[in-house]
Amino acid sequence: MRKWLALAFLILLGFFLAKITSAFPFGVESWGVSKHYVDKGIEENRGSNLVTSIVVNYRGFDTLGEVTVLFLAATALAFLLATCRCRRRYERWEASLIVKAASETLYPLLILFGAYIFIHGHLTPGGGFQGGTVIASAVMLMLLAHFTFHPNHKALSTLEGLAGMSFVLIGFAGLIWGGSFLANNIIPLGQWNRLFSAGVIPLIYVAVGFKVGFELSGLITDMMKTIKEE
Amino acid sequence: MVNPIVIIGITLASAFFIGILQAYAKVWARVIFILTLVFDLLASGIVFYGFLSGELARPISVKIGGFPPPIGINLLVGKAEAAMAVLIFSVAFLGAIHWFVKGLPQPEGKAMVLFLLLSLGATGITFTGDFFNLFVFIEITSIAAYGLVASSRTKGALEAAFKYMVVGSISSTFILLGVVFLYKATGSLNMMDIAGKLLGGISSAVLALITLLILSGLLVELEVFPINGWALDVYQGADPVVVALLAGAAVKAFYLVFLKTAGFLPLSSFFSLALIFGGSTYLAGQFFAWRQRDVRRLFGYSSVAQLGLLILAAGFFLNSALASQSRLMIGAAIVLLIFNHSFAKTSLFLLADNVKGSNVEDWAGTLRGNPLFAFSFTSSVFSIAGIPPMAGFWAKVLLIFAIPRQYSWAVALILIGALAEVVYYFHLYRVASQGEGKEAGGNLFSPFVSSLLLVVSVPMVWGIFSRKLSIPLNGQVLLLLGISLGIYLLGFSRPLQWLGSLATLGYGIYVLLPHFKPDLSGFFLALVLFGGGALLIATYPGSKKLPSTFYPAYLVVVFSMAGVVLSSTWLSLFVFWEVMTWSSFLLINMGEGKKAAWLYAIFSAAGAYAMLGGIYLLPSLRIGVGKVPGLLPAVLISLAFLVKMATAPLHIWARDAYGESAHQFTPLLSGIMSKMGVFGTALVVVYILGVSSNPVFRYFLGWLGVLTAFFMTLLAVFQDDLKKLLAYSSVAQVGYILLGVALGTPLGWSASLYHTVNHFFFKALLFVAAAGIIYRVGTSYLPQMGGLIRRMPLTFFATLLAIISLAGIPPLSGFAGKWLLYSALIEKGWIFITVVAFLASTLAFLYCFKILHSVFLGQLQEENFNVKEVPLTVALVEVLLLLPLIILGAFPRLLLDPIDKVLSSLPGLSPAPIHYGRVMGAVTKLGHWNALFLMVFFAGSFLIALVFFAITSARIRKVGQLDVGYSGEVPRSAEDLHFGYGLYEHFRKAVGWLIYPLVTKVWKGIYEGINALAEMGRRIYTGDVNTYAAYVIALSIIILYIFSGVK
Amino acid sequence: MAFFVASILLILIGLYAVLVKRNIMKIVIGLSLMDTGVNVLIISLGFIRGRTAPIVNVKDLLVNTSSKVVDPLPQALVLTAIVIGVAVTAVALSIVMLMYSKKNTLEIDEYKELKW
Amino acid sequence: MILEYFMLFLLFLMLALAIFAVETKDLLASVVAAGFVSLVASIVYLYLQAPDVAMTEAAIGAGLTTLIFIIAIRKTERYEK
Repeated sequence: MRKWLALAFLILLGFFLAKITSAFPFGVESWGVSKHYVDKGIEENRGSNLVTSIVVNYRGFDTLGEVTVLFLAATALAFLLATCRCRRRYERWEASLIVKAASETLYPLLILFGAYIFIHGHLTPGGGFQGGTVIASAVMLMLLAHFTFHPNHKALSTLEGLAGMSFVLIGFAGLIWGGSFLANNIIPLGQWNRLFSAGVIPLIYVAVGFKVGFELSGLITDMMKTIKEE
Repeated sequence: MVNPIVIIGITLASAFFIGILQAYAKVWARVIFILTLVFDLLASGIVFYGFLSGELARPISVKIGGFPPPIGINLLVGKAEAAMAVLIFSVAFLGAIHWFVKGLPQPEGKAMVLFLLLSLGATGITFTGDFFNLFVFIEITSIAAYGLVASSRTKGALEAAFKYMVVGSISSTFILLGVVFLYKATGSLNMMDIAGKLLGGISSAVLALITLLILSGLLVELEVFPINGWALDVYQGADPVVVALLAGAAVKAFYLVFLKTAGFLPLSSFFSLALIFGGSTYLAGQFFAWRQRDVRRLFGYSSVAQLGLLILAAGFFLNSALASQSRLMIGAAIVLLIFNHSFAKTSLFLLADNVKGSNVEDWAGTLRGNPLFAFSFTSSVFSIAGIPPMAGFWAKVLLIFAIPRQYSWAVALILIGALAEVVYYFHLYRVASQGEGKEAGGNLFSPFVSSLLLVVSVPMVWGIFSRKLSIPLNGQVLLLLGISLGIYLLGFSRPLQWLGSLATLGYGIYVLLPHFKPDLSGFFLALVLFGGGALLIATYPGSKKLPSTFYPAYLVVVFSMAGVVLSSTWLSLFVFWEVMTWSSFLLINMGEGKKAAWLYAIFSAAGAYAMLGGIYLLPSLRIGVGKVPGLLPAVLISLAFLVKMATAPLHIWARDAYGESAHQFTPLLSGIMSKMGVFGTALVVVYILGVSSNPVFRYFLGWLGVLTAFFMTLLAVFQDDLKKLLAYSSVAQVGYILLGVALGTPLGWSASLYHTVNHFFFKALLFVAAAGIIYRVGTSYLPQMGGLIRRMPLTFFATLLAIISLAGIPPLSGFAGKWLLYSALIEKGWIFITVVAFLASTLAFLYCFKILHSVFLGQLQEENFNVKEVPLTVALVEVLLLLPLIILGAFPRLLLDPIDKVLSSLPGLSPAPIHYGRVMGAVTKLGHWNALFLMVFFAGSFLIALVFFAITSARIRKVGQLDVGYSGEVPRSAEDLHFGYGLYEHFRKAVGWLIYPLVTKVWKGIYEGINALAEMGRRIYTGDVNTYAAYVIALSIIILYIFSGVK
Repeated sequence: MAFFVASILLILIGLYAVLVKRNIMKIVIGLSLMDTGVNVLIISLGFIRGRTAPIVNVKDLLVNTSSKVVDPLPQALVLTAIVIGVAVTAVALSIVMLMYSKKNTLEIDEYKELKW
Repeated sequence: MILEYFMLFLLFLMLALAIFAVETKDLLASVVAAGFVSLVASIVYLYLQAPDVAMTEAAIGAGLTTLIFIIAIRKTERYEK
């Protein structure tokens, strides 16, 4: 009964969603405001990756919000789990030597790779969020492989906070020297398709990358933390 | 000027900074937290002031990232947005203070970050000019809220957070999808840009669907019925500080966005959407709250209802078919509603945090001995219930009067909801103010400040809005009301308050002197001021027991009555009427029976809102201007007056309200306040109905009056409580007065006005005497009195004369009134009414005798042996009120002459056809009597008898009352030989069926019926996540189907 | 076209779990599936047939770019949406863990204290 | 052409995995299936010329989300009743 009712609701909802979607034919060109991003993006930002240009510059404020959301989630999670008497329900095995050795080898490489991704955010696919996640995956690997691995939580949150603040500070620098919050033109834009180009975009993405990386690492650590079985 | 982006940037930076600091220096984290909130508050205040002062004329658009919109994101901050930010940060600041005092949840750094980001998110929602950015800020707000709700240590918090999370995710998915579709359809995400593209209105069905998708997402956040179960759970389950921030600030930000979205995406069906969802949410919230035992959930229902009202108002506000003047008024109403509700709810939720236990019963006694608590609670409740002078009153009035006539059902809906609101809020009030004084928590700073804001804003709000509706409120009366409130400052000493009140009243008489003119207002004004003054003198005894709010409230009642009679427009009459009602409510609430005050509140509110509805229907607000079509306005307006007169079947509040109110106040209530109903009915008959037209309605009123007189007399006969007996008697007498007014003939009016004054004299005298007696004896239960004639001869004498006057026996003043009334009845030819009236007067003798017999005659009870005569002030007032009874008895012309002048000032009436012969007799067509002769005759007889007794008393042997040896029996102990108990039992057997409490049962049945419906209705909130989610889906389907026009 | 249908179906499947499943973890999984569906839908809306990704890393793309790449804006929006989705999921899961630690069950029938 | 059929297959796979994720009683399997849905989605993003999103979806949607789900399941229950 419940199922059928739910299905009926969903079919109706689906009908309306399809009705709206069908107004926009698939794969057909229809430019809105993003025509400007595409045609003027290189000229205005010098970043090859247009998505990055949008994410960090044209709609940089969204990204600041996005970083805030992630920060918020990590904070909320730590806040909630601080009082959680959550116990691990399943037995945890010691990882094998191979896994341990491999993870130790991969750990710095993964961090380096993450850094590479967000440093090249304005040139290649990927950016702060992806790079940050890769960094977090390195930490996760260590956490899984080693019982004794405990990232310094205080340091993580400090670095993460500093990264977040530097994002805001770059924004304010834009407000002071560039005329508007998060303005891109406060340092030379440089040349297209070069590492040192695209104004503050790489700086912001580095900040975002570190922030996301530390944040997610902290988040995973918080979640894996357990209260000893009494 | 502060750039709004700075507010957001600084708040974000300090949120990150607190994240670091918490690990190193907790104290500094706290400092940064508070400093940030203060900074935000100041900064948004500066922006708002910029708009107020005119420095900023247009909304400021702040570009971000260096590109102008629509390329980049912008903030769009206008007056409304700036005001909203001020509101958000004020509520956040108050909440934060409360949190600090109460103790932050641990780890506190995280809590502060979430709190800061929640207020930041709400501000972002308000400021942003971009739809996708809006989505981001909605998510920030939501996630912070989920976290804070879940972290609450209260019961059910987790569950509430989970439901909130599920429903909130669905809602934001709708918004996200809608925004992306909007981008595809319009090629832009910027609000202004899109609005510009859609300037001509939405024509395509797809765009309508997209708009509705966004709106239904927002409606979830706006807690629309029936998808607000999650919100109620959150209100009930979460930490009150978080709830205050959500209900007081975040939801209001969502409302602003809702308003903006609907404004930028002009949907033709928005009006009906807002009306349907606003209206149903409003009514459902107000009525479902009736059965709610959990106070926080009750506040939740109230919040939901207020949001419904706001949505309803949004529909009218955005309806371009309305006159711009009305839309401005509705805009003002929306602003007031938001301001009012935010601070009142903040205060109430934070107060709830101070009460141990969550049920209504746990609030018992919290108002006692906690002046701060009582102040915050009372002012917040008054604000939300829209009682003048609070801002909520103006919100309601502006909204109602801006709604065009063809939507008068919406007005009815608003008023019915407002009445339902009074029922449950004052139930809580009743519980909180009764019982043993209870220690409530001391964390009262924030609730106090937020309710103080409500109170402090009153003069400003009145200054702005009473002009907007052009209500000329009598300035002198307002001044006097202000002074009256000032009497509270003398609260350290009751005698001083008493003297101060007397002085204020004297000053009031002096100030209002020019208004004592021979017209209806002047007539009643004299009654109010002189009567009120005389009764004030008698309030002195027992004043130690009086709360320090007694005298201010008393004076407010008196002066608001002056305001009522001096009003030149119906609306200002309504304002003063409400002030009078609610200040008298406070006074009644000071007595023993709290249920009485509650009933009084409900009936008065019902009457008042009916009156407001009637005024809304009038073509002109000025009294006596404009032809009034139809009977409805007259009926609605007179309902308020009939309630105040306690005319059957609206009388059930009266017995306990009179019987259990503070003894010092009852004389005023019965002697003068009930006459305000007479005044109002007179206004209705003269100015709305027309004296000579609408005979059927007046005939109906006549029956109401006479039946009230009959049944109340009967009830008085069987009443064993002195004050309640007098209460019934009072209501019965006012029934006669109503009958006279209903007659609509000069003679009838003459009788009524005469009786109005005369009834004041003797009934006030009786109640004052009763207060004195009760003060001495300590009970108002008749069977416990008796024989008091020996202890209180003066009071006995006064009571005797009052009762003779009441019974209408010559030679005292009562006879003239009765004689005039019967003459008028016979002249008019209302035969059946006359018969019933005769019957009722005859019955009245029974209770008159009962008073004398049970109180003064017979055996003195043992415990009353040491009783003394009533206190001096009471005795003074007794004498003061006694004299007119005698003087008027001898010279009725002293009163009838001014009444003639009053009558000739009224349209459609002329002086009564009474001739005064050579002596002081009065002659009508039906006969005549000579008052002076009667008085001399009776007084002579009395004196002769007195002299006779004086001479013979020397030979009388006096024995103690237990000495009954001469009757042949020797009592062994003090036997009760006094038949105060069950005096008319045999009589009850004959006519007892007539006083079967039918009316009470009917009202109770209605109350319980509504309760049962509410109980049934609120079962839709099953508490089940699946169900809540299904409601959301179902409702969005309905919205998409009905309002888009897509088939 | 198939992308639209599939993504809408994915949204509906996720919602189905939210509406019908009695296990709170399952409901969170449903929400996460719904998010994925929404993201696929948004990306499909921005797609233009025969175009390349909006990364201008060859000279050829520098001129007349808008006739050569797909719409980058929906992609930017989805980037944000994905991160927001994981944030919500993280908070939701911590709530679920807390709930479980209190009552030792994931059945929503046990979480109906607040009602009416 | 083959690519388009492959895409169709992927979409079907995605839906089938989603249905499996919703219907299975084993929450761990359900979470893994949901992770695979994200993974398939990221391949779809690649086809739709959205490499950035594909990377993000793979890293965050398929990786991180699945990981935190698994941690959460480890601390609660594995099987739905």
